[in-house]
Amino acid sequence: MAWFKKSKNNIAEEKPELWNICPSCKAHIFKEEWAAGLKVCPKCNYHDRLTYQERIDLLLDDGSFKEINAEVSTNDPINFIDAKGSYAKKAAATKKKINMNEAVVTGCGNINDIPVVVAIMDFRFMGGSLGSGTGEKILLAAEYALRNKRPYIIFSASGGARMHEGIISLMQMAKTCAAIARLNKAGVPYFSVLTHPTTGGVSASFATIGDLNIAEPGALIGFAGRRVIEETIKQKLPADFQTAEYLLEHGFLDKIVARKDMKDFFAQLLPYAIKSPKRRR
Amino acid sequence: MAWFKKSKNNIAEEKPELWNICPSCKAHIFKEEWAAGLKVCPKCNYHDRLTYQERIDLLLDDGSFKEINAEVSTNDPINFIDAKGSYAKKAAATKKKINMNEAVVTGCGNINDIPVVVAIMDFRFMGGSLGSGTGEKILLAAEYALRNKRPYIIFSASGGARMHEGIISLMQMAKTCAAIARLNKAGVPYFSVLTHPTTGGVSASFATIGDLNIAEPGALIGFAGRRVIEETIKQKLPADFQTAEYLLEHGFLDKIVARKDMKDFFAQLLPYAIKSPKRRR
Amino acid sequence: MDLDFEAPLLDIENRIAELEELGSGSEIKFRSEITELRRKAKSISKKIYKNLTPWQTVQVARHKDRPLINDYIKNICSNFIELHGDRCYGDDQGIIGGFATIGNRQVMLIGHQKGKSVEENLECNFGMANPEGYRKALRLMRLAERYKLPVVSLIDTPGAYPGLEAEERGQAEAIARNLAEMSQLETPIVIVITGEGGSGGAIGIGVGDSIIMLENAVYSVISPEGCASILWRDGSKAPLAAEALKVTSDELLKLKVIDEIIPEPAGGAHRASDETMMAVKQTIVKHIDRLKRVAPTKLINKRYEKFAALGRFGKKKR
Amino acid sequence: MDLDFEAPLLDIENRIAELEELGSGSEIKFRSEITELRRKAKSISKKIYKNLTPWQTVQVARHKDRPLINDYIKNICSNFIELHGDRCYGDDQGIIGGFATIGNRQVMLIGHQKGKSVEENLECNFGMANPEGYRKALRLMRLAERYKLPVVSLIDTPGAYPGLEAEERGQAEAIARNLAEMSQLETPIVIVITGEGGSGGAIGIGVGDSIIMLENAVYSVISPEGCASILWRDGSKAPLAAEALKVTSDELLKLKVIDEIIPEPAGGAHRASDETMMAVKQTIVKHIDRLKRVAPTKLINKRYEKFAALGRFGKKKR
Ligand SMILES: [Zn+2]
Ligand SMILES: [Zn+2]
Repeated sequence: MAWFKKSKNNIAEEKPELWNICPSCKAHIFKEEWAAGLKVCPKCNYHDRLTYQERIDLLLDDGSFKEINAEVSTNDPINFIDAKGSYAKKAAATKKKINMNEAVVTGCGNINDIPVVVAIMDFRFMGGSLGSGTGEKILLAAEYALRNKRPYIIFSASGGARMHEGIISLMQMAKTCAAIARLNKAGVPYFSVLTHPTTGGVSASFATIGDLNIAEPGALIGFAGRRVIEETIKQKLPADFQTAEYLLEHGFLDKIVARKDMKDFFAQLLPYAIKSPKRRR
Repeated sequence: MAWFKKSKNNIAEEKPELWNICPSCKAHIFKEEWAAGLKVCPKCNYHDRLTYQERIDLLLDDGSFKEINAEVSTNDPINFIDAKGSYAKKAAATKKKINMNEAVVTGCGNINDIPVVVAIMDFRFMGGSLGSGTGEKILLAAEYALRNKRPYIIFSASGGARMHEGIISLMQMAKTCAAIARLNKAGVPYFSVLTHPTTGGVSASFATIGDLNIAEPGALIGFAGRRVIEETIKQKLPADFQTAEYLLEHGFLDKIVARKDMKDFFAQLLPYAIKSPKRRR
Repeated sequence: MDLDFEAPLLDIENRIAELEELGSGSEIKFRSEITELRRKAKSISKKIYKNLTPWQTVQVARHKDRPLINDYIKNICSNFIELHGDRCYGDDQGIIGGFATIGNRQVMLIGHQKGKSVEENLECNFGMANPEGYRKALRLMRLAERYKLPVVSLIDTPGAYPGLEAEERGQAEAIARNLAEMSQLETPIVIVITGEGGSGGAIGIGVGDSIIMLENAVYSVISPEGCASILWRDGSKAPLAAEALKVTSDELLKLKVIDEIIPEPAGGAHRASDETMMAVKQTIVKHIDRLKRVAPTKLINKRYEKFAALGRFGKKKR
Repeated sequence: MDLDFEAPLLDIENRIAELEELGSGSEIKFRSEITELRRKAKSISKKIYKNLTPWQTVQVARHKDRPLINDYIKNICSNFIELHGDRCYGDDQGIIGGFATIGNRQVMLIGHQKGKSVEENLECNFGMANPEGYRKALRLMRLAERYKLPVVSLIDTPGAYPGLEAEERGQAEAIARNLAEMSQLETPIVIVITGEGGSGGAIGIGVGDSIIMLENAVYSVISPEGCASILWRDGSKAPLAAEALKVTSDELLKLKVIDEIIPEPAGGAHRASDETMMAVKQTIVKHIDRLKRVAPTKLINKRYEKFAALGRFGKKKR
């Protein structure tokens, strides 16, 4: 085994373009296999981050996605400048690099012909941080779901608030939760899917108050950072701390659903949540 | 001290009619002092059981109490007979002895001129057990409070369900809670005061779902009996287990109020809960 | 765990099993003997089960082979989606629940889980739920209300767990809260007592519009053993207590605590799982269809009156 | 904990204290000198406090002598009845609450408790609440809604407690739930940021109709130290971060995150507790009286629009 691993590593070093290294267990997996496995490590079941486009492809019926509010973009409400320069420049560079306007993409689409509204966060955009544009898009999509009485599904992936927007970022927590509360009141279903990682201000707002809270296996989910907690309580945290499995055990998740089963899961779930002629005979 | 105690005991033995022995700390207290202290031990603060009449005298404005549904009495729905004989006979004897029809007395009265509806359990009546008559009176008083939009206060003192009435006793839990739920829905205040002891079926129904849960100091409050729990978990329970203080710490009580302060407490509380011309100017 | 009063029946069943094994492969061998034994078994089981004492019924209700919630989920539900957690402290396995489809009716199913294997027994605490279980059940019922799904609750528990931590986390409050909330839930609630209806632990998810009971299930304010040890000062007097407490379905129907009895095949549900579950399914469907036609406000008022009338004897001022 | 930028002021104050002690008993001695020093102190404090940097304001907001919730309860409330418990797990002292009467208005008061003495600090975790605190607050707010009492929430926390058990019991969920529920609470909610408005721990009881802030209070998405250590990779750059984050009341008013600033006497609230609290009282009363005239549905819609508008720049499709 050691020999095989070594040899595989050597091969990987020789032809790096062919190999992907699992961020969790460091196994070397053929890029083709990695992609075919939906970026889930065949060795350790690590669910690697997806781009919003990959998520849409996995979740929605082919060609059914229509983006809404694509033009909503970042703002720089406090003209923020840190050690590395201005937020405005950083945001502009990010937008250009990954061709997104904000850390979330919203729109409508179908899951097995059932219309839904989705908001899909993308960690590549400043760590999926909750900026004013992010919050605005999540709220606007909720309002769209409310008007059209369609189930709303948010896929979270976020390091938390976007501190470059200061207090305005904090306010997005209240803003998005207010939008969800309106759905609750109107009986419009809202499902939260927490993917790796969902922490800080996003965990403490829309991501944990789904009618159902779903998570991908192994996803890191928590309010405070591991380091901050360890410094505060002066002790080491258990290895499984803040994993999806840990949250399930502590009562905060309804279910852990593997990536490959996610669409089927929603196809099975949605009929319980929506009124249709076929429903309840 | 030992000498004094001994001598006091001797005196008590000589003139037992003058002394009361605290059920908790076994201190010998002059009966006069015991009564003047509202049956609260001056040594250990043990709040001894009160009769319904004593409770009414302490809580309500003089002469304001009017009993309702006094005629509701015990029933023997399952013709229960145990080792010691029939429930019917036992109930009849109890009624005669303490001149009560059931383990609770209900009615209306005033606290500092504020009209309230009260239900006051009396442990002397078969351990304050929840029989069908008990449940019926608690429900009827709740309906009276609902019709008249008056705050409802229940003083609990009960060992739990009255097993002599079998399943009908269990049903009183659901029945009384349904009555309380109606008050909740209508915004009519309901306050629960848990006195020593409040356990079993009464703790698991109306007694723990007050808008506020109040308790007297040291009151035993719990679902399962101490012995049953110790047998189940095979370990000794802490001394303060299931005390009012313990429940406060665990989030199930709003406040512990000493007997002597109870009326003043409600006089202070009630204006927050009722609409009156003076209210919120 | 054999039931001693079933001894004559078990003898015949064992003999049938023997003959079947001996004759395996051969179709004709012992055929008539087996047929005759089966006829006999049926007749004996009818006789035994017609005359069960209350204490014997308690034992049948507790039989380890009686269908449990997981059997119902497997056999009479489709598209079951288990939902976890109380959103506060944990996920209790003593009560489980989730979306389910029963005969094309979408429902929220909740119920006690006793477990079959020893590991399962331990994991779900033999169906003795903790406060988390009751709080999870309430969360799911509120979700059902929002999605306009009827609630189906299967009762089978020795009682709520009497543990130190259960008390600390408010066993009493959790049950009481459910009693209050279920009385006002704006969606039909169908209760089926399938095995043991153990006291507060049972009624904690037992308030509803239709209260149905399997023939050999029991429902009681206290276990016969507990009652005997208090009132007879002798736990072994449980058979006397079981009789005195009136814990059987026929008595409960008379007392109007339940609305309907689902008959069990002779020999009990533990001998005819599939047949029993099918009967339960049909009864649930019937009640759901009836209750769905009632307007929510009326439903809640009727539910209130139903429980208010329990233990009301004679005319009362209201 | 002296504030270094207050040094000139503290010198004078110390000198005044000395003279007062020396001259005690005698009315005339040092009188003119003390008067002169007082005049000087006033002028210097005005000067210092007019030009506080954001980082200095952070230090003022954290000053140990600033009025805390218990001071407000003692000084501007009557008939306070503290209510305990989340009805689920415990009673957190990092957030306290209860019925209170403020200027004849009956309210439900909630707020962070930091504590004065070391024992108090430890008991209430320096105002860093656990999930139980947020859940208790929600329970009290729902009670206020039922009794038609306005909610007054006093914010003063370094943040929600980052502990192992806090995570286990759902710190994130508890805060999120409050955000959602407060946005729909059918009673007026008045928020006053009296000291530190620390991130999620602050907004967890900070959604309301009127958001008011004491002049030298701060409100931020992250502590300046935390921000500096992440974005400057150096915690000692907190003064820079404090400036960049725009945490002071004047900036927050411009951003429309708050509706009103309550001015503090020169020298800060820690020098003029009574005066500050009286100003807070009057402002609370004013807002309650205004909000009570708004119909509940309108109130909730306006509250929604208020938060929806935060971080909305330019015209958006809706
Ligand atoms: Zn891996
Ligand atoms: Zn004593």
